[in-house]
Amino acid sequence: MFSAIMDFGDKLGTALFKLSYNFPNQFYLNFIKENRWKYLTDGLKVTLTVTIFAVLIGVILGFLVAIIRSTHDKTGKLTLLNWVCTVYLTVIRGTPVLVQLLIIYFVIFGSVRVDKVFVAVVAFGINSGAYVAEIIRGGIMSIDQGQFEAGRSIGFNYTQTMIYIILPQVFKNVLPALGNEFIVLLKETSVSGYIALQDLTKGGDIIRSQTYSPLLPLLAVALIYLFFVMILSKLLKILEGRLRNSDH
Amino acid sequence: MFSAIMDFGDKLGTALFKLSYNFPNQFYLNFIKENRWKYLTDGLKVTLTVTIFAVLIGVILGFLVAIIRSTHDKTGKLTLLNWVCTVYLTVIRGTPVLVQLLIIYFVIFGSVRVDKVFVAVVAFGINSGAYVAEIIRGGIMSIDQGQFEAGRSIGFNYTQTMIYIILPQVFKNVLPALGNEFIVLLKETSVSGYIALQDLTKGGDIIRSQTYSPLLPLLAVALIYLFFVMILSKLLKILEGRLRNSDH
Amino acid sequence: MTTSEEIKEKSPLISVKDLEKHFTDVHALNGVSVDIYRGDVVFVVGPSGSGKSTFLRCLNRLEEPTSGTILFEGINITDKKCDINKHRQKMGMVFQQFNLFPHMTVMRNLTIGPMKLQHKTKEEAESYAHELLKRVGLETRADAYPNQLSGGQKQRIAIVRALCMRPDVMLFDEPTSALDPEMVGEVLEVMRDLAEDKMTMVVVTHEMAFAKEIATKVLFMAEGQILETGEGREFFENPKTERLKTFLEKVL
Amino acid sequence: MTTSEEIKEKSPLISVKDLEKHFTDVHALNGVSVDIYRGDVVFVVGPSGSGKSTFLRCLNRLEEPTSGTILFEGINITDKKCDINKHRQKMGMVFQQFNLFPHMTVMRNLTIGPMKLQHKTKEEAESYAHELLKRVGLETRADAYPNQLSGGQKQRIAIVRALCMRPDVMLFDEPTSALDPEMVGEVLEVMRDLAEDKMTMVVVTHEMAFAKEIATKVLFMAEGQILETGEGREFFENPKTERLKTFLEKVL
Amino acid sequence: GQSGKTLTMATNAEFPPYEYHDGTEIVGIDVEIAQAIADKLGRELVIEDMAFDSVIMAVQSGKADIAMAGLTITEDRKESVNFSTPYTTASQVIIVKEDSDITSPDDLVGKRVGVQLGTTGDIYVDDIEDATVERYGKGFEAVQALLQDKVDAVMIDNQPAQVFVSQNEGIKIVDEAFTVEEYAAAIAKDNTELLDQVNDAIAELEESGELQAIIDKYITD
Ligand SMILES: Nc1ncnc2c1ncn2[C@@H]1O[C@H](COP(=O)(O)OP(=O)(O)OP(=O)(O)O)[C@@H](O)[C@H]1O
Ligand SMILES: Nc1ncnc2c1ncn2[C@@H]1O[C@H](COP(=O)(O)OP(=O)(O)OP(=O)(O)O)[C@@H](O)[C@H]1O
Ligand SMILES: [Mg+2]
Ligand SMILES: [Mg+2]
Repeated sequence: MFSAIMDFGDKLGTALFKLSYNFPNQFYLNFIKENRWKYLTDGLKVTLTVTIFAVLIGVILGFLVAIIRSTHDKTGKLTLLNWVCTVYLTVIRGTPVLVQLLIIYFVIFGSVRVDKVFVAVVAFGINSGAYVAEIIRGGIMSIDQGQFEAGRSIGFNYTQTMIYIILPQVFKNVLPALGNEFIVLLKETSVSGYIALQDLTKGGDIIRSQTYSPLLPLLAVALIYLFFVMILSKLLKILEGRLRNSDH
Repeated sequence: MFSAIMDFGDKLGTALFKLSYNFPNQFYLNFIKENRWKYLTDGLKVTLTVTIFAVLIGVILGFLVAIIRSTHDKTGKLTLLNWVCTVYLTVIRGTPVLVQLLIIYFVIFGSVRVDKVFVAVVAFGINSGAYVAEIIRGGIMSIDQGQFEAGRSIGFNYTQTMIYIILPQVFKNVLPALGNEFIVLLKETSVSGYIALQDLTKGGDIIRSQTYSPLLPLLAVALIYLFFVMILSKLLKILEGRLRNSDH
Repeated sequence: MTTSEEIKEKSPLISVKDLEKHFTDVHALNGVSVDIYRGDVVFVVGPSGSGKSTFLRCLNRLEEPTSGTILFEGINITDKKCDINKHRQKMGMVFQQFNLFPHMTVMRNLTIGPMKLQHKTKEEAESYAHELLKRVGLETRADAYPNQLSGGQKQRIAIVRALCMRPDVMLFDEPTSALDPEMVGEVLEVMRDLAEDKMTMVVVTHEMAFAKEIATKVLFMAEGQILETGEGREFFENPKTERLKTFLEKVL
Repeated sequence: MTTSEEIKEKSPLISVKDLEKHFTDVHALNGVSVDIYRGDVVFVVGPSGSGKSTFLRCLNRLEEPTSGTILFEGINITDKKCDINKHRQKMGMVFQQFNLFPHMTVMRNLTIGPMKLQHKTKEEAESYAHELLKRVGLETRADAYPNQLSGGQKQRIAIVRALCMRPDVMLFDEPTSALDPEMVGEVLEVMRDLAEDKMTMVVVTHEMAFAKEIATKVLFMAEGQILETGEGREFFENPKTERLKTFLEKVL
Repeated sequence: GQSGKTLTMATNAEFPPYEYHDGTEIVGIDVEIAQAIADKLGRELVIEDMAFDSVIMAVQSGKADIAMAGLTITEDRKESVNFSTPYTTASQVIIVKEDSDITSPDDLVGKRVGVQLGTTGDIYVDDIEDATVERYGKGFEAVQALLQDKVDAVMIDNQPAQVFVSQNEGIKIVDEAFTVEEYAAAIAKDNTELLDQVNDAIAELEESGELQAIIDKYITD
């Protein structure tokens, strides 16, 4: 194992040398020939579609769960619903998303022919919902208790206080975290190749399986993810700055 | 797609009925026959090994990176190292761990024959390091600036203040987050089947490939993950409680 | 014979009997009884942790009393069946930390209650809010957001927010202790105004000089009980219990 | 002829000249010059935001001055080449928020500086710490952690922590404004003691009565400048500038 | 290490009867042939199990000495590695549900076809007009998808298809074979020494009848 590491710089050097030498050929083989680049663009479309819809489901589900749980915490009501939510959170946050994806594909939608994009959206949406719920619950708890008391002291009931006073502030506070959830999901969907969905990562796999050269397809896939993550992070920073500077 | 959903409850019902009816047979087939349960226990060993060592690497790497970055932020020194760290964080946090795993296996260790457990430990360790670094950096930033000033006002220099005053407090504060990182990694390593490492998820896959029944192997895998995540969460809660109640 | 108006005048606005409040491991209120009449300016003083805030917060059930009764305008509001939200509209509350709604303009802070709860039109609510803003000298800040205001301005807005609901009593919990010393005066000024207008007020404070000046009644609390009651100036100049004497020596 | 001792007596301990501090968009100090002599008890007063804290924090370069010089014991400590860590040991600092180290016992808070920086043995450091703890009446709390102390106790420990380094001057930044009113007295008591012991002190505070009582010199700051300087009682009773008069009216 | 004491074989052990997990061991036709070759070379056989689409890369990059994974000789693959003399023939066949209306390769037009990523089946189906290809990482998952009606047909090598059909009710192999092809071992381009040794060994095994015996042991028509 350790001699392997010693060896490794050496071999990496050789590999990089070979690459620079071969680069035009390799580039042609992996991307141009037989329009192989299409695997990447098609895959990217799938990846983005799955991510966008999964985030949507995740946010809706997350808000519902968070509101149920906070209401239970504050008022002691909704015991049954709260219990269901707790089980949901425990199971989803306690198992790998890959295993969830496989179960949803092979077991839940076992003998139904259903669009795989739909399966992935459902799986990642349900998964994301559990994490979003905790983000939003954190957001609700981080609102100063004084805000709640001020609302109640005017005469608003629990629901009115939530709707007029608490949730608008929560939403503003968690917006960056929700943006971040989008980034997390974008990366997480890379495992959807497991259910033979041709997402971006799988697109690279297909090219690899045809050209038998791992470097360029993997690098291209990595760069595309990196590009989108960096763009999104940038947008998120701008958003956060705006939110911080706004007076309300 | 929608008729599929309508259909779905129906089919699920049938499936569950079949299962309950068949359960002893299915159980025998998937776990007892030919000692198939061994795939799960062997896989679990691999999963735990990879997770433990990856977390170790992640924590060490994360501490280094966080200290370099905070030092740069506070003193303006270490510009080059800080730049390296920034690139590391951007790339690792900007690409899926699956893609990183594949690149490390096929490209970085491309022509070296090396133990796959080692490859997985390196890949997940490097990945985890980037996230741990941000946890610890957050921990350093969350220490009241007054602590830093108190240290400096006594006459400690930057390094002494870090060592005697800041880091001990950071470590205590981030311990729960590090525990959580362990849980995250435990789940994340489920993709290591991609490099044909026989981890827990792959163990379930092998059983499935022999019995063609997806339900029980997947369920068993999910339950094992869930079990460990719940145990770890429980321990973490106890730890957090202790830390909160301790006076220092 | 007394007319019903006279009875109303003479019966207390708030009547607290045997109020108890237990927190998990603290006995915060240990049998508090007191009557507050219309036009009273009641100051509650006492050492830290003596239960002053808890007492005040029980009055509008922001804190749920463990036992005891509170009659407000003749109605037992500790009864679980009464709709406390209705009564809270008549009991304005001002907090130490202001608790303005940061995501709304000043005007929205002032009008959301009257509009959503008392079904005032926007015009009605805004014109009354404007009137009150003028009284506290902040008529130009209607479109500002809370973060754009100084502490003293925030607290004056918080007082106006409570007044916009046209309450019958105003509860203050250390309204000036989160303020920079230079801003305390402007808030006390507004409170003095209110007292002169015969608004019923219950004020928890450490500002002894102010209490001495405008209180009609002072309650001294210690360890969850009211140890001594007095009439304004008299209370400070002739403390009867040893406990109150020591306390006054420390804080004056 | 004057002996070197006498020169030392007469030359200022701290001599500040033309101190300027710019933050990104605030001109916090706008040419401050002042001499502080051994045994001086200097109080710095002024409205919020006038630069009092900035001035104090520049004295030990917790805040880096933009320009100007500070001579401390004759050495120019604004010189980038001087080892500021050495000089800071001689300048004890006490913060509004105490800033005790929460992960250490009181005793460890007091001894870590002397042991790590002045290479005292554990015994030496602890025995001196014990002596000082006794002086502030906290000798029984040596093994407590900061969270187990009240605010007033914390601040007294913070003062002792600074004293343990045997400083030549003590800097205080509003040492009592984070305290409950009942605890202010015990901290002022300790500071009064120090002043009687002829410790050189620079104190930023809003406690005017206290300043009046023990200050040998008072600086009135506004908008980053020292507008008026006076000798203790005199300063408060005969303010010369209009500015100071208005200020004193507001806060007294 | 080409000259080591070991002979490392890259394979994808989810392809019965050529290679598959049996208990804690990996067994199958390829495994036994490789064992026989290793015995002849005096080296110890080490099996590296990996995704099918990785086995050629493993040989190319030196991670393995030899790849035996039901590997069909194709022109594309020949550009990346050398192949030994073929040791058996196989054909791509189509597996369908028993009630399926697909009776020949021509009927696959416009259908949904499951394959294993990177197999020759994958390559052929890609050429069928309008057919939707679903590329699974493992052959058995494609079959599982067929059982669950997620795909209309699976194209896969003949022998594994036989195994899959024998293990599952309700599916059958369409009579008409799609193609005929040859399996061989893949060896790195620059390792001609090993290539010669392996070719010699295969020739000896064929001559002695050992090769046929191994195949017969797993495939009984
Ligand atoms: N939510 C709570 N849970 C538990 N204990 C509480 C709670 N609120 C108050 N207490 C305790 O009840 C007692 C009375 O508290 P309260 O806040 O009423 O005192 P106070 O007189 O207002 O003090 P201060 O002058 O410091 O505001 C204290 O011992 C306090 O710690
Ligand atoms: N780190 C900083 N960055 C930017 N501006 C600062 C910083 N510290 C202080 N200032 C600004 O410098 C000015 C002087 O601040 P300083 O804290 O010295 O005032 P002060 O007199 O101590 O006020 P207070 O009585 O409120 O403590 C203020 O306008 C303040 O906003
Ligand atoms: Mg209180
Ligand atoms: Mg200050």
